[in-house]
Amino acid sequence: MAEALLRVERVAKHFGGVVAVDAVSLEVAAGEIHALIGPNGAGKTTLVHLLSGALAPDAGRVLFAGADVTARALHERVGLGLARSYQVTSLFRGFTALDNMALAVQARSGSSLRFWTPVASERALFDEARAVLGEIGLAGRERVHAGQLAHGEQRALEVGLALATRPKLLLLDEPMAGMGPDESERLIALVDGLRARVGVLLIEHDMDAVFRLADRISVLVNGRVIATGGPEEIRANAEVKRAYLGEEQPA
Amino acid sequence: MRRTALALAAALPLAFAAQAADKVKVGFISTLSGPNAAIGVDIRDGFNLAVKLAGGKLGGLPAEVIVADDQLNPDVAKQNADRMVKRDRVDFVTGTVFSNVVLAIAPQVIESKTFFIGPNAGPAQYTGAQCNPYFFSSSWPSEAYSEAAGQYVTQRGFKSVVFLAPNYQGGKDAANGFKRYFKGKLAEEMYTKLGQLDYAAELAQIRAAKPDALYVFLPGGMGVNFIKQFVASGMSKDIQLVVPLWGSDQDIIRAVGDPMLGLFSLGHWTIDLDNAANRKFVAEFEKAYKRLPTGYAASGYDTGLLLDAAIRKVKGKIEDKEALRAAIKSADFKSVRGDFKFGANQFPVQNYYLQAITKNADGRIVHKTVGTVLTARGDAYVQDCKMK
Amino acid sequence: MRRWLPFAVLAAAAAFPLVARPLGWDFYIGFASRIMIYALAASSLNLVLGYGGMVSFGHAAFVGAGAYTVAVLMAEGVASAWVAWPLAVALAGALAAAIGAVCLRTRGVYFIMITLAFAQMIYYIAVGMRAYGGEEGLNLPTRSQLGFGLDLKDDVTFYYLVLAILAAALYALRRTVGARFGRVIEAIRENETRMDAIGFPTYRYKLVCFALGGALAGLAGALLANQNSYVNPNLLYWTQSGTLMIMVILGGVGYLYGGVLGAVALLVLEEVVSGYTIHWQLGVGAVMLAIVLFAPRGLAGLAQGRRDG
Amino acid sequence: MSGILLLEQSLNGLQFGLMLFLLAAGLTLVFGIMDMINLAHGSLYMVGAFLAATFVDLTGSFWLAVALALAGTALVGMALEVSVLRRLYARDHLSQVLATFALILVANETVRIVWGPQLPLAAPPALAGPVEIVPGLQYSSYRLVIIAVGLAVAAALYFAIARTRVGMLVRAGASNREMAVAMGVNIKRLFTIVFGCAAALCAVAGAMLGPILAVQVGMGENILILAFVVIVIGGIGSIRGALVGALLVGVVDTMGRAFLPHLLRQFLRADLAGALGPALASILIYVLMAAILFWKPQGLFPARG
Repeated sequence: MAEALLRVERVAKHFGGVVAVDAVSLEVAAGEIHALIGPNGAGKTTLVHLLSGALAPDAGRVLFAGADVTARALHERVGLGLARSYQVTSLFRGFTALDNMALAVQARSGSSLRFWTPVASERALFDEARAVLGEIGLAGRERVHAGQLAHGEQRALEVGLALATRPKLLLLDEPMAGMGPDESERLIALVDGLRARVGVLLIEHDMDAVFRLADRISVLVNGRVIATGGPEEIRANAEVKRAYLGEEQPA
Repeated sequence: MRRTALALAAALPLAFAAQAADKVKVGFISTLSGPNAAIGVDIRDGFNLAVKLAGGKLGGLPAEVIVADDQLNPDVAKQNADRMVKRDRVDFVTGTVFSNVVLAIAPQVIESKTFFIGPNAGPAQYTGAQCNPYFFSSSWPSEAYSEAAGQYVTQRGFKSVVFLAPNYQGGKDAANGFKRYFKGKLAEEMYTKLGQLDYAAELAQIRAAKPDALYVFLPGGMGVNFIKQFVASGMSKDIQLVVPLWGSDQDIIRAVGDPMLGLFSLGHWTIDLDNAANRKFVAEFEKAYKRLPTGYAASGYDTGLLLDAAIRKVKGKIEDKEALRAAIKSADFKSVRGDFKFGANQFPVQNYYLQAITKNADGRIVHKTVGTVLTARGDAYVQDCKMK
Repeated sequence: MRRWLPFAVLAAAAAFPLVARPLGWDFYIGFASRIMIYALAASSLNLVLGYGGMVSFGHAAFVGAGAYTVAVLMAEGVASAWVAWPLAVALAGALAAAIGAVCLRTRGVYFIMITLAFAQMIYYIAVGMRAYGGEEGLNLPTRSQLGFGLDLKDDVTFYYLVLAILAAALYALRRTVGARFGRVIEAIRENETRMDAIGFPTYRYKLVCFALGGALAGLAGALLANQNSYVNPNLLYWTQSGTLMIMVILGGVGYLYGGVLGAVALLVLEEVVSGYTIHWQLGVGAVMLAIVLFAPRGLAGLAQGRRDG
Repeated sequence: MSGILLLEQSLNGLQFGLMLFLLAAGLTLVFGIMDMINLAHGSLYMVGAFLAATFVDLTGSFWLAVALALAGTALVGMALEVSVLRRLYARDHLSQVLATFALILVANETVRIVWGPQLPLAAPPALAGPVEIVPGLQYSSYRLVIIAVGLAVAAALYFAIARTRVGMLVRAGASNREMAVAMGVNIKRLFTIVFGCAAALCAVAGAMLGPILAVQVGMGENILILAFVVIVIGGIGSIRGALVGALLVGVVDTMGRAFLPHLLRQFLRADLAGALGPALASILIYVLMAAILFWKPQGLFPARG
């Protein structure tokens, strides 16, 4: 395997006396889809916060594309190509779907300290925004306010916003939460289409999706990675079965 | 936006009334709300009494007095002055209590060639180089009361004195005046925020300084609170408190009561001054308002008398500003304070009395004239005034 | 707002002195200038509060900084508007940048209070400047000198200058909120976390917005000093910040003309009601309360809502 | 600097701080539990003082009047909560600011119409004079009583919040509103009760400070800002924070006014020091607040984790 795109070295985080993430080490290679699974409260979302820069770890390092980004802010990591989506949908609800997307495009296309030229006249922004909207299946919904989209569409836009920043690595925090089967299927196809282009760290409860998509899987239990390996390996891992899969067999 | 434009349009004609040539308009801007409202109310009542006794006229012309509350806020005062000068086109502006308000509005009033008559504060600036034909003070130059206090404290032989005033122009004028006549040692010179109400911290400092006497220059509500708190602190037995008349006047006596007894004050007027004008004023004031007049009321009343006399002298031709000015300056009336004339800077030249606060025959707390501290005193800056 | 309405209002405002002067309504020309200056100040706050979502309770400090710059320079003999006004804008902007840099570390109510704290500090500094009037304030011997044969002492000339500046400022604001920068600050107000997560350094943009608002407020302050020919610390007191905030909320938070509507409504309401009763604050308070309860989006929202529905 | 001076200034700071605490305690609860910015809090302080002055006039007893004012203000507060403020809980802070600012105007004018601009209110005659607390220090007995009342109310409040059922709900509500809802509390009634208590605390402060300061229209506004400073320093929603913040503000403000001019005189010319002293002393508490927020953006005792 090539040099890892994302390399997590023994990062830890505790809140008060509660250890949320306990010396987790992890690697995601470029173009790889790496799933992170584990029971509720295992520390998955906290780990995403640590990797994306929303929270600072108490210990350990995060390396991205060869550079130590542990001290870098959220927005700086996005600039380097490390983007995330949220488990709880976080959009610009008062903006249209197209404007949502255009904002994400704007973030990486030159300075936004421009005070005079109307955004509306910047065609390049909107062309690209439309393209991403098409990619996530929201073509034709451009003029709808994000707050008024259907739940599944909002989830797609949630992923789309991260995608529009043109990341090298996507951190997807339960992208399929609350989706119907058709919508899930579309999203699975979308993520599948990213393979080889974009690295993905996928957190998901839908085990069907995980085992279909993941190149490798890490299992997080009580803040610790107890196993990492290919899907078959994980399926066969006794410790994983005991700690996690035993209660929740994949469909 | 259209609706507000309509509201504006509706407001305009209402406000803009036709100008009558045969009456005199007085713009009365005063502090009529807040802790110092009593001062403005007394000046207003005194002034109105003079107008009322003259049959609602000033110098024979029907008088219209437009009253506005400055809320002790110079910005509000400024807008009121603007309205009175530009819209109502008043002939005189008076009523002001505090020197910061005077300093805010006087330039504009003067510039429009409207006479400004200060019935209370007369900032030192206007006594000297900045003196102006349109600026009169019918009260006293800002530093005079404190000069008298300095003189009295020196005469009494107090060696160590604490001075306390608000941190504003009037307070600084007071310090200048006091130091000009006080020959001893100023143990402590303290300034507080204008409008401060709790003097606990200052009282502790005074206790530590152990002075013989304390000269306190705090008008209105500030004075009320200070004296109450001073008495409660137990220092009144050891330290002689000296105040200006208006730091101890009826408004303060009403609020503080018996602890006022034994204080000494300095003033240009006392309720017991023995002249016909004053006897009439005190009697009429009490009859009209059911309370004893203060120095503020006396000043307001005198302002009314002054205008009445001046307008009568020019036979109602108030458009002739030069003649009117000369008539005001001659001060051809019987002032309640006795002898009264204007100096070259149009500020009063008058006596300042030492007053003791005592109970009178019917048991009321009043000021009693004890002696004259300064005689025919003008001010220190009159020679800087180049006006003729 | 319909497209032509701003132009109609502008035309009416331009025509006003032509009617008012012959009728001798000089007072109302000055009053209208005053309203427009407050409209400018409120609009500058609207940029920060309405578009940027930063509830600043210390905006009067920047208005005051601008006003004091003009007054102090004049006291020192510099009367040129070309020197004093840009300096007022620059100083107020720099002050806002410095204060904002600290305040923007906090959120929500803490931000409201820390901006208030800084404004109060500036207020007491103004009180402490005895050389420049201290508590008393400072009279301006004249209005700023503009050159070109224009005399700002003339109320009509001053009126037109204020009108031109307000119109230009509103136009610039319109461009700004429609440009990239405006998009960014509006989006930050909508969802700051997400802006961070798609790669915007939100702190920096908020700071720029805060400083811009401060600079514009400084311009309003420079005009206000000229309008009153007088400055005093009261300009910086927290109630002034409150009044500006009330104007913005009253007019409509985040509507381009919200600040203007609020300034007009509040000042006209005060002027009219105070003409009828000394208890005018009761009437003004009741109207404000009614607006909060029944027109939550302010006057601009009310006007727009009616057309939409 | 003598020990007596220091003692006296400390007492002054304590007295001021405790009165601020009474205002801040109610404000921080209303803020913490209902997430409501109530600028009209100072108006309740004013109403309390006016009611006290009126009842002294009617009953002739200062302490009876304070008790009546307390009850009356609590009723006024609850009426206000039920009629207006309740509608604002769900609204954003800006609407609350505008509405409660409007309430200040309405309250000021209503009081002015009912009572006039000010009322006399004197301390009970027995407390008008000084007592000697240490040799050489005569201290106003009334101020001592204020300190005692302040301490007693603070203790009672602590007990009420730490030990009673309502107190437990209040604590739960301040740290997490959803939790209070989940516990099945009748939130509406709880809010009304809390608001009534906050109003009563205002009345105690207003009635006790009335004789020292002045009972007048607009008395609530300036002290309101100080109360806000206190709760922000202390951490919104935290009673303990309010107490610490209030004492900090009281002592810093008093000490600043007392000693800063002297301190400056060591370094500066007398006239310059005299000019700068009061200005710097007035800034001191704001510097304190800015500094605290700089290091602890949630205040000293954040109620929400």
